[in-house]
Amino acid sequence: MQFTSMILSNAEVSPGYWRMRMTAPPEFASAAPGQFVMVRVNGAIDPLLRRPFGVFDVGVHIPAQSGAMTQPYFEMLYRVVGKGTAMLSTLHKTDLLDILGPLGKGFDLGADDEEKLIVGGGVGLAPLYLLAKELVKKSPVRLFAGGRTRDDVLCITEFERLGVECYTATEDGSLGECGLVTEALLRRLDALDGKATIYACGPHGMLNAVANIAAERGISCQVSLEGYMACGVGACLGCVAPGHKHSPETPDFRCVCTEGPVFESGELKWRD
Amino acid sequence: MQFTSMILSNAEVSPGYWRMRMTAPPEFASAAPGQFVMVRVNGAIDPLLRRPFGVFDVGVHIPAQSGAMTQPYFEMLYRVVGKGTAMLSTLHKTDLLDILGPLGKGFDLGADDEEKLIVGGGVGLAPLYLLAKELVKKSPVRLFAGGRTRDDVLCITEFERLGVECYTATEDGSLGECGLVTEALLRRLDALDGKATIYACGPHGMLNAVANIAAERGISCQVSLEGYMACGVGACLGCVAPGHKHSPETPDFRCVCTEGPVFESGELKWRD
Amino acid sequence: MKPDMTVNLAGMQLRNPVMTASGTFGYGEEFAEYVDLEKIGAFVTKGLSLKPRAGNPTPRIVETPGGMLNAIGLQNVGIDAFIQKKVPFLQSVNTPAIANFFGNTIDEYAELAGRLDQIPEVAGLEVNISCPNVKQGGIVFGTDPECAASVVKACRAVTSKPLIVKLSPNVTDVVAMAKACEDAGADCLSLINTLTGMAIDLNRRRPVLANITGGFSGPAIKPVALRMVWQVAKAVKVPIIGIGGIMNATDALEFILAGATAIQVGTASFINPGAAQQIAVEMEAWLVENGVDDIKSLIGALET
Amino acid sequence: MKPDMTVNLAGMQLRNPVMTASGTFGYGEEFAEYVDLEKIGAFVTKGLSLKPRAGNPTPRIVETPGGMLNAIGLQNVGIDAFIQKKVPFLQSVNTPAIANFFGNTIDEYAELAGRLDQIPEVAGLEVNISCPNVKQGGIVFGTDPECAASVVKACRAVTSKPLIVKLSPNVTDVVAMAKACEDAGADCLSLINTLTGMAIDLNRRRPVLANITGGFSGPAIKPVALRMVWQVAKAVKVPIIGIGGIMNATDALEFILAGATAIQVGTASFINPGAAQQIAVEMEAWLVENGVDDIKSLIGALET
Ligand SMILES: Cc1cc2nc3c(=O)[nH]c(=O)nc-3n(C[C@H](O)[C@H](O)[C@H](O)COP(=O)(O)OP(=O)(O)OC[C@H]3O[C@@H](n4cnc5c(N)ncnc54)[C@H](O)[C@@H]3O)c2cc1C
Ligand SMILES: Cc1cc2nc3c(=O)[nH]c(=O)nc-3n(C[C@H](O)[C@H](O)[C@H](O)COP(=O)(O)OP(=O)(O)OC[C@H]3O[C@@H](n4cnc5c(N)ncnc54)[C@H](O)[C@@H]3O)c2cc1C
Ligand SMILES: Cc1cc2nc3c(=O)[nH]c(=O)nc-3n(C[C@H](O)[C@H](O)[C@H](O)COP(=O)(O)O)c2cc1C
Ligand SMILES: Cc1cc2nc3c(=O)[nH]c(=O)nc-3n(C[C@H](O)[C@H](O)[C@H](O)COP(=O)(O)O)c2cc1C
Ligand code: FES
Ligand code: FES
Repeated sequence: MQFTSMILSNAEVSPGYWRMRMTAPPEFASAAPGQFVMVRVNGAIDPLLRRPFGVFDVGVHIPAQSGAMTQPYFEMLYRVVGKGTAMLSTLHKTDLLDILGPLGKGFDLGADDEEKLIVGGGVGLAPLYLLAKELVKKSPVRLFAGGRTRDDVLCITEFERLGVECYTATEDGSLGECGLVTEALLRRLDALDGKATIYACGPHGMLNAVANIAAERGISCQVSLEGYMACGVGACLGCVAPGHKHSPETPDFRCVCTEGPVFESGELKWRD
Repeated sequence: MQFTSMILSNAEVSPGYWRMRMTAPPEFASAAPGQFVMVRVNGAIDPLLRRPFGVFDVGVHIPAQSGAMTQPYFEMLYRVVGKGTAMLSTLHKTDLLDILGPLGKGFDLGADDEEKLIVGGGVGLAPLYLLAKELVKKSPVRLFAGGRTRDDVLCITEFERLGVECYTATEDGSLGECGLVTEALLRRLDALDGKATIYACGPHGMLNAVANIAAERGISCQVSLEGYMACGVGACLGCVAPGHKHSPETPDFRCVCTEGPVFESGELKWRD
Repeated sequence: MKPDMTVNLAGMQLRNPVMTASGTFGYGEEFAEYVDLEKIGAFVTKGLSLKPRAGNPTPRIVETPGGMLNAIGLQNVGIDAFIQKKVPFLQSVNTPAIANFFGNTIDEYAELAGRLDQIPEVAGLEVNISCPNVKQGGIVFGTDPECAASVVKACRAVTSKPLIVKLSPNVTDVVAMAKACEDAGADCLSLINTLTGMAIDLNRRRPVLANITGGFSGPAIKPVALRMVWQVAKAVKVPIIGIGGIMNATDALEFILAGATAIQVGTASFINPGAAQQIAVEMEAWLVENGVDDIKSLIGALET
Repeated sequence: MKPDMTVNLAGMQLRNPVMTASGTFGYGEEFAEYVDLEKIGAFVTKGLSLKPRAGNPTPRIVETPGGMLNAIGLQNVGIDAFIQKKVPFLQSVNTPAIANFFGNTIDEYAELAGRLDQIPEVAGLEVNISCPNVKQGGIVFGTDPECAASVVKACRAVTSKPLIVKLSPNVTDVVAMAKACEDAGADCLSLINTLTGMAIDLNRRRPVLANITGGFSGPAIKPVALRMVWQVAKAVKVPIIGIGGIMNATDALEFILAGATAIQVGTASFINPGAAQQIAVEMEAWLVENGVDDIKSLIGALET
C-alpha cells in the first residue's frame, strides 16, 4: 500500500533517537508486528532512495471533541545515523511523507502456552513493541534490552506498562547490568522450565549470539534482519541475506524485504 | 565576501513574487546598486549551483529596545520560477543561508544635473530600487515599470515614497497603460529638454528595445543583464554575453558576473 | 481530444511508449499492486540466464549523489523456472512482456534466444550484451563491435521475434556499437545500461559493494543517456528505446525528442513503485496541454 | 601531533594533496579573496591554447541532477596574454602553478609545451587530451591510445618539467589509455575530465546548451571517477591525481584510498569558492582524529 501520511508528532525520546507518529489509512491497522515501511524522506533526489523503518506501534487517535473523526496512525522509532534520518528529525507536525507499507513478513506469534523472550539491541527495539503488545494478550513476556549506554535503551516504560518483565544491560554499565544483554537471557533460559520462543532484533552481532544460543538449546527463535534496500518489494534483489545452506561456492540468498525481515534463525547462515 | 546570513523575513508581495530580508555583515552596506549575490539555496546537492539575485535594498535594523545591537541587512525581491526559488520561498525567519556577495559591477550614478529614467520589467525592478534610492539624492528620477499583468508590477509604492515619479504599463491593461512600458519612455524622451540617462533591467526583449531607443537618440543607457551563472566570480565563463563587436566569425564575449551585470548598452550586441 | 499515444516498436504495437527496465521490475508480478500493467506500453523481465544464478554477496546496493550503484550479480531464476513459474503470469496480462537475457558465451546467448523464441507469452527479446565474455578472458561483449555483432547474429538466427539489443554506455563510441548491432540484425536498440561506478566506505577503508564496482543508475546518469540516445538516433534506422534516469514525464519526453520511440523506467520504480504508470498518465496530459495529438510526432523532433 | 600532509607529485613537493581543477579556478587570481593559495597543494590554470579563444555561444552551462554540463568552448586568453598578464601573479604565490593546455594538432601541443617549459613560474604542465584532433577529422586525441601517445611524446620531447596527462572518461578502456600515456613519457596522470552529456529543454524542444552537448561534472560523476582512478592506479606506476565530484574531505580521502596521490577540486569551487582550502583543512582534521600521521600511508590503502 502506498499512501501520503501526515506527521502528528515527532520528538526526540533519547539523545539521537526519535519517535514519530503519523496518520495511516484504516487498513494499516492490520500491520503485523515485525513488518516495516519504506519512507520517502523527500520528494527530490537527495536522498534518492526510500528508507526502511520498522512499525513501532499502530493505533487510532480518538479526538477529545465528541463527534470528530477518529484517525488511525502508526509510529516509528528511529535513530539518526545519516542523511535521511537527519532530515526526518527536522520534520514537524502537519508535514507530509510518502509511505509504502506495511511490507514484508512479520513475526509468527507462536503457541500461547509458552514463555516469550524478546531480545532487543538499541533501535532494534523498534519492531518489538508492537510484537510485545500482541504477545502479552496470551503469554508471559520478558524483554531483554541492551545498548551501549543508557541513552541507547529505549522505551522500557512502555514495555513495562504492557506488563512485560524487563531486563536491561549496557556495555558501560550506565543502566542495568554491565555487559551484554545475552547474559540475562542465558540466566533466564537456565531457570526456565517448559517451552519458550525467542524474538530478537538488533545489531547483527547480537542476533548472531542469540541465534547460536537458541540453536544450542533447541529453542525456537525468530530474528528481524536489516539489509540495504532499494525497493522493499522484492524487485531489486539488493537486500538479500545468506540462507543456512549458503557458501561462496553454493550461494543461497533470502530476500529480506519479502521473505523477511523476520526469519526463523535456523533458516539463516550464522558464524559459530 | 562569503557569509552566513539569517533570514529576518520572507513574504509574498504579489502572487509568485517574494521579498526576503536577511542579515549582512556591516561591510555589505557599501554594496553598489546593480550588484548581486549568489545564494546557496541548500547545503546538499539539489539544487547544486548557487542562484544569482540582485540586491533590492540594504539597510540597518535598529531594534526597538534601546541599547540592543543594530543589525545591518539586505533584501532580495525574487520571482518563483523553478526549483531553487521555490525552495527559497519555503524558508522562514531565523533560517540560515550561505551568501556570496555583493558581486559584479553596479550602475554608474552619472552626472547630477540630468534626469534619470529607470525602466524595469517584472522582477527586473529588483536591482533598481537601491539605484533609485541613490539617484533621488541628486537628480529627478522617473520610473517606467512594466509587466504582463498588474501582479507583475512590483513595489511601486516604495518607489513613490522615494519621490520617484512612476509610470506603469501592463500587457493586459490591468494596471496603468495597456501595452509596453517603452511607449511611456518614448513620450518622456520626446518631452525632455536637457540630458538624461536611462537605466534598465528586465526581460531581454525589453532591454533590446530600450537599448535601440537610446542608441537612436544618442542617450546614455545602462542595462543590467542576466546570464546562466555557475560561479559568479569570473572563473567558469558560463555567464558571458555577446559584446558589440561580436559575430559568429569574430566572437567577442563579456563576462556578465565580473564585467557586468551592468553594462553601457553600447558595449553589447543587440538585434535591430 | 485524446492524443494518440501508441507507438510501434519493431512490430510490437504498444499502447504507449512507457516500458519498465530490466532488473528494476522483477518479473512483472512484484508490482501488480502498484502498477496496472495494462496502462503501460510493455514490461521487461529481470535478465535471464540458462542456469539459475544466486548473484553476488552483500552489500549489493549503495546510494550515490543523485543515483545508486548495484552489484546484484544478475541473480535470476534461470530459464526453466522462468517458464514454469513466471510465464503463467505473463499470459494473464494483456501487455507485451519482453524477456531480457544474457549468456557467458555466444552459444549460451543463442540457446536462450532459441528457447525464448518458443514461448508465445514472450512478445520480444532484449539481449543484454553488458556481460563479460568468459571465453575471451572477460572482455565485455558490449564493448567491442565485432563481439557484439556475433552475439546479435547468433540470436537473430534462432528467433523471429522482435530482437532488441541493449547497449552499454561504457564505450568510446556508442554509435559504432549501435551500427554493428543494427547491421547484425537487431530490430531495435535500447540504451543505456548502467555506467560502471564505485563507492568507498572511508571509515572501513573498503569498497562499499562486496563486488567492488557496480552498475550506476538513476537521475545522475540522465545527461549521459540523453547524449547517447541522440547520437545513436541520428546514426541508425531501427527504433530506439531510451533509458537512464527517467523519473517523470518531462524526462521521458526529452528522450523521445532526442530520438527514442519508447522509454524504459528503471531506478524510478524503486523510489515510486507506481512510477511507470504515472509517467504514462502525465505524458498524455502534457500532450493534451500542448496540443500534440500524436506522440509519434515528437520522436526525434529536437531542433538543433 | 600535526600529521604529515605533504606529497610528492612527479618531483613537485606539495604541502598537501589538494589542487584545483582546470577551468574551475580561473588563473588563480579570481579566487584570491576566498582561498589562501598558500594553504593548498597546487593550482591548475584554465586550459591554454596558442591563440586566444572566445569560446562557444550561450547558454554554456546547465544544472543537471547532482551535476552540471558546461560547453564553455575552451575560452582562454591564449599563451601570449597568459605570459604577459597572468604569469606575474603566479610569481607572487608560493604554491606550484600548473599550466593546463590543449591544441588542435600534435604540433600545436608540442609548441605550447615548449613555450610553457620556458616559464619559470610554471611548475608543471597538464595536457588536456580531451580535444578533437582537427587533422584526423575530429577524433578526440584522448579516446585513442596511439593518438594520445603521440601527443604525450611530442610534449615530452620539449619539456623537462613534470608532465601530467589528463585522461578522458569517455572511453571503453581507461587503463589502456593510461598505460599508453605512461609509456609515452607522462610523469603523472590526472583523471577524470568531464563525461559527455546533454540536456534538453522540453518546452522549447531544443538542447539547453547552444553547443548541444557539454562536459558533465559535479558530485553525480563521482562513482565513475572513483572507479577509473582505482582501475588506473592498479595498472600504472606513475602517481595519479583523482578528479571528479569531490565536494568535501571525505570524497577527497576516498580518492586517495583508491590510489590517488593528490586530488583536484573542480565544480565544488563554484558552489563554495573556499572549497579547496576547506577540504585541505578538513582532511588534516580527519587524519588527526583517526590517528593517521602521514597522508601518504593512505594512498591506495583500500582493502579489497
Ligand atoms: C527492515 C528494516 C527495518 C528497519 N527499521 C528501523 C527502525 O525501526 N528504526 C531505525 O532507526 N532504523 C531502522 N532500520 C535501519 C534504517 O533503515 C537506517 O538506519 C536508515 O535507512 C539510515 O538512513 P540514513 O539516510 O540516515 O543513513 P545513510 O547512511 O545516509 O543511508 C545511506 C543508505 O544506506 C542505507 N542504510 C544505512 N544504514 C542502514 C541499515 N542499518 N540497514 C539498512 N539500510 C541502511 C539507507 O537506507 C540508505 O540507502 C531498518 C532497516 C531495515 C532494513
Ligand atoms: C545577475 C543576476 C541577477 C538576478 N537577479 C534576480 C532578482 O533580483 N530576482 C529574481 O527573481 N531573479 C533574478 N535573477 C534570475 C534568477 O537568478 C533566476 O530566476 C533563478 O536562478 C532561477 O532559479 P530556479 O532554481 O528557481 O530556476 P531553475 O529554472 O530551476 O534554475 C535552473 C538553473 O538555471 C538558472 N537560471 C534560471 N533562470 C535564470 C535566469 N533568468 N537568469 C539566470 N539564470 C537562470 C539557475 O540559476 C539555475 O542554475 C537574476 C539573475 C542574474 C544572472
Ligand atoms: C538493481 C538493478 C538491476 C538491474 N538488472 C539488469 C538486468 O538484469 N539486465 C539489464 O539489461 N539491465 C539491468 N539493469 C539496468 C536497467 O535496466 C537500466 O538500464 C539502468 O538502471 C538505467 O536506467 P535507470 O537510470 O532508469 O535505472 C539493472 C538496474 C538496476 C538498478
Ligand atoms: C566550467 C568548466 C570548465 C572546464 N575547463 C577545463 C579546461 O579548460 N581544461 C581541462 O582539462 N578541464 C576542464 N574542466 C574539467 C575539470 O577540470 C574537471 O576535470 C571536471 O570538472 C571534473 O571534476 P569536478 O566534478 O570536480 O568538476 C572544466 C570543467 C568545468 C566545470
Ligand atoms: S529491497 Fe529490493 S528486493 Fe528487497
Ligand atoms: S558566473 Fe562564472 S564566470 Fe560568470
